[in-house]
Amino acid sequence: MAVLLWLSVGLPALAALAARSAGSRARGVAVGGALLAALPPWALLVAAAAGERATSGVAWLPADGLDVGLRLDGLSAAMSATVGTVGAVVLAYSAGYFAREPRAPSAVAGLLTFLAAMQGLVLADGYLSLLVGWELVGVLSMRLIAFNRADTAAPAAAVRAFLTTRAADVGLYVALFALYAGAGSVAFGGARPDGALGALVGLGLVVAAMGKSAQAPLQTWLSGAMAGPTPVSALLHSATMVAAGVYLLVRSDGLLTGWPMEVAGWVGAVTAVLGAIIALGQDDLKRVLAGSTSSQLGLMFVGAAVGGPAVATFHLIAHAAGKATLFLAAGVFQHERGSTSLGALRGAGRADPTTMALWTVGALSIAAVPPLAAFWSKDAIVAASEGQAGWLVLVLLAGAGAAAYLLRPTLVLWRPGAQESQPAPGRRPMLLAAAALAGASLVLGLLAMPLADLLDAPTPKATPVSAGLSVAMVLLGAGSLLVAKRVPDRVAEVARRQLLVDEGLRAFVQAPFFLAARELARLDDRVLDDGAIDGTGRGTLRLARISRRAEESGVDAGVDGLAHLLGRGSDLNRRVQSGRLYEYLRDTVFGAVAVGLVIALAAVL
Amino acid sequence: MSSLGTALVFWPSAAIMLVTGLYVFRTASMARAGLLLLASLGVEGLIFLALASEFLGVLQLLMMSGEMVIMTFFMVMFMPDPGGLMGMDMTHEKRRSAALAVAVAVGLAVVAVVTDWPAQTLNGEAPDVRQIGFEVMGRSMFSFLFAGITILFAMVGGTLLAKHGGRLGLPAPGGDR
Amino acid sequence: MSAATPFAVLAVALGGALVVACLEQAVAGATVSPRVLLRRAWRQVDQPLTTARGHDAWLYHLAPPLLLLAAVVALAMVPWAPGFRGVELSTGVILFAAAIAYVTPAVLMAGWGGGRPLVVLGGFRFVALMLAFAMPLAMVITAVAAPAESLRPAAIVDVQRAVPTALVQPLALLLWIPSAMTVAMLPPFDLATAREELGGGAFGQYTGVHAGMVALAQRILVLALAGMTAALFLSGWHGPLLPPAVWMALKTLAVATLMLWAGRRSPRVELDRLLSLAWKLAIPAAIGAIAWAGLVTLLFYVP
Amino acid sequence: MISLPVVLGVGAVMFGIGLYGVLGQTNAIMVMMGVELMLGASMLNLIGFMRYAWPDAASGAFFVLIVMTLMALEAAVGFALVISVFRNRRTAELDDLTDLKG
Repeated sequence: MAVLLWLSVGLPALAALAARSAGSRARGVAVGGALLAALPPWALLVAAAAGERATSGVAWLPADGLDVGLRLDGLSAAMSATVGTVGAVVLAYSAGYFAREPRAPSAVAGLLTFLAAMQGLVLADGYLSLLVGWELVGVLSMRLIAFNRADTAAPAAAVRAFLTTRAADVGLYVALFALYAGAGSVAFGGARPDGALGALVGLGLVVAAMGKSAQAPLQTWLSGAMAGPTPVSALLHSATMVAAGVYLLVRSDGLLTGWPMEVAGWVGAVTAVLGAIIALGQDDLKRVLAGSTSSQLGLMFVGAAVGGPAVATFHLIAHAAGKATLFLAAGVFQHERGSTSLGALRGAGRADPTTMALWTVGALSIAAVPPLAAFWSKDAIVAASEGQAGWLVLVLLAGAGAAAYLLRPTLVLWRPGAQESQPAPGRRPMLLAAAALAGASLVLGLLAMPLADLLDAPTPKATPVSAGLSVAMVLLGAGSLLVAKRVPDRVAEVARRQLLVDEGLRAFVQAPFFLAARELARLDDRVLDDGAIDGTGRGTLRLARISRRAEESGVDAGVDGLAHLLGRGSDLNRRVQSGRLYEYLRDTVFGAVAVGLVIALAAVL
Repeated sequence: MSSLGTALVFWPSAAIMLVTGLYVFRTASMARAGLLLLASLGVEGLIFLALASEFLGVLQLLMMSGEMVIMTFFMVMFMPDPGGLMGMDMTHEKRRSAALAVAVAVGLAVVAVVTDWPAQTLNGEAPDVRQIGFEVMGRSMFSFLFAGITILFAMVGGTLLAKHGGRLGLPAPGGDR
Repeated sequence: MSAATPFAVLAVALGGALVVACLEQAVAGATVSPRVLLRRAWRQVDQPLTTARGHDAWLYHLAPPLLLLAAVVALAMVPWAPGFRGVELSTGVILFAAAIAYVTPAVLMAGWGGGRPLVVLGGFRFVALMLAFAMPLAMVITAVAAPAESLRPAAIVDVQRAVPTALVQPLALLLWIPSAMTVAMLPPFDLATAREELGGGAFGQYTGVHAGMVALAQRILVLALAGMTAALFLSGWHGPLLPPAVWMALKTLAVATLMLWAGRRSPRVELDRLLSLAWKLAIPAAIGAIAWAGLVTLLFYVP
Repeated sequence: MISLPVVLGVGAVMFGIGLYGVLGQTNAIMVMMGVELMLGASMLNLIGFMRYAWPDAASGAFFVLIVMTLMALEAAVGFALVISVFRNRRTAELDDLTDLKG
């Protein structure tokens, strides 16, 4: 079992090495490697389904109870299988996507390395190993986003993504330290220490999850990350990386019971609605999908908060399949039209009916149209959140929003456009991969029951009321879009500019920070530079001048005076030695008298 | 000697001693100065006889006669005007040295009077020859030996220095061989 | 030491001086007549005093009395008889030497006071002689006093009851005689004061009372030295038959005549040969005599 | 009649005279005579102590002996020096002999 664990993490890494050094045949090697790497996770899944539980690790600091290793349980097996499968499909897709790309080997190798890191994250045993995976994923995502060297915005977007996630990761570190300080160990399943440490652990984990899953107000980096190539967006920013945050919440369910989960839930609910609004306002196909991802992840946060691990994971997997399909289809359109902006893609679907069909399946799934997979998972979330009136409203609104923002691009794609789309090279593997995922999103609805007992958690149940409500919301959303024809300008403008989050951040965080900096600088200039430093400088100079003058008049005069004195003194002294004997004798007498006096005094006293 | 006898001897001889001592430095003629000094120290020998030890007094008389004669002899040899006929003034800074001398004398006298000396009356005879002999040969033999050897060195040194041509037997510069 | 002793000493001094004068006449072969001597002496005293031409007149006038005083003091030390031991001092012998030592300054004062070059030279000559011979004199006295373990002349005489020092320490006697004769200004050692030498020698200038005092002093000196010789070397008043005083007188007269007679017989030795003889021969021999005396004392006299 | 301070007083005066001689005279030999007088004064003091303060201390007498030999010694060496100086410089006047000037 331990071998399977390490294989599932090791194989993608080895495949990456092979692909990187494969040169022209890199894409073929990568696809083979990815398919091969998908097998061990499935074996794990089968074993986990059979009730196998195992951990295999290395004691890193035994004395302090810190060890690094991998773990097999229901959740990790499920996640590992999902990541493995989606990874394999996306790699197959990228074989076609990067057909013309001269730096294909590095792209493919990057993807495979990312897969290995993701496997490591999901299979980690204990927060320390999770942290290792977590960090690797962050770094690799930055590298993959900035892959397209021609696009000047890519590096900036990559750095922004990286910094945002890093800032959030600090929460994870704080949580980790607090947990270790309080509980003395960083293994999973521990209880949350109470008091301040507990608060730190809770908040830290929630913040880290928000950062990684692009929840408001940290969601802007996700739209920026769309600058990366589409397979990257498909793999990272739909199924795996952004899902890590949800996985973290589900994994540390024990630690977050109580108010931290409430916070996560509210964050998720709010982000769901905001994400939907942002998606509605975007005029770039991939940014619409990014907004949608934020919204769907918000739903997963609510699912984790209310429904329990099974509900969240079920929706995660369903969303992964659906969103990946949409991204792959978008990639095809991107190749055909050379751009992903909606204006350029007008009528692209009509020109390429098969891709349009795949896009439609994905859209329907994500919009939660029965009987597709996402409908069941979203329905489970709606059912679970019936107890929370506030969350129920927001979830339903998000559902409506989802329907709206997916219908809008579909209509654009379907409307007859003036531009001509040239056939994309390597279409067949791309279409094959997209078809596979579309099939998966059709079938995944049945996953509810097995997933529940795999995770031995309460089963997500879909009540007729919740089903009715969600279908009503879908119709409401679609209908409102058709009716409104056009989103009001100001709302569109606001939405497009990411709900002014950037401006807000800039206003509330950046501005005061810079203001304080400017003030301090001025203070520094005026007080320190002019006052202290220049002042001391001027003072020292003045002192130097005074000392020089003192030197000239005082010390020199003193020294010369002393020399003169010494001269005169020695001259006097010389005269004492006059050579005249009687003077010596007289001095001797003086000496004797002095001695006598001393003795007399001594005797008297 | 009885205290009256002592006083009778002490006072006149002390007076003679001091006067002749003073005149030693005021006379012009060197021979007279030498003999005055002889008189002064000789009379001091008498005081010794009167005060305490017979032996020391006699010894003083004996020693001084020989020494002062030699002193006179040398003065005649080396003084520019031994006869004191040319009226040379052989002194310098008379006033200042006189003042200093008087000051020192007065100082010592004051000390002599002020300090309370252990006034042991004379119980026995002052140490006579036998006692001095035992003393010299007994407790103080070492210092006496030392004194003896020093005198020997002094004599040898003196003779060498005085020898014609000095220590190295060199012909004296300018002088006859 | 009775109150009469000083007068006795004076009597002995004057009487003795007369006897010595007579001895001189005898030795000189002239008829011995005290009356002639006294008359000559009186004539001598009558002469007027010559005033010194030198600058230090009072030295000139002071010399003869000092000489006389020295002679008398020396004489007072001589132990004539058990009854009359002269001035009894525990350090009598040393005082005797001290008195003898004061002859030197007296002669020097006489010479220097005299003023004339030859007289001054005579004085210096006497000083040289006296220095050379005073040393052996003092050393011999120490040697002689050693057996007696005392500086009292009477004690020295008693020590010689058995054997006179002359026999025990002959070298001491041999050194004593010339020194004594030099001190007494007897020929052949009277180079400084002889009439024939240096135009009258140190006393050349003296006439009248001075000359008389000088002559008296010389005779007393001879008497004192002869008496001390008898006391220290010839066991003083010890003698088989005759009473002690008689023995002492006989011995003293014998020694005096010996000294006077020896003077006439031997020629005067030249000064520097005499001096080198004294310094190079007499003084080392005197040191030897002391050593010998010490040895003898330890062997025979110390009980 | 005569007590220790009297003797010491006389000694002090004699010392003063000696000092006057030492300081006042220009000729080396006269200076030595001054020194002789001072030594004589010290002997007088010693004798005074022997008589009035420590009569049984024979070491006092011994000390006098030492001073006596010292006087002789000092004179002897002094004369030797004066002779050698005189032979070189034909003078014993201290005022001329100032070669060791500083």
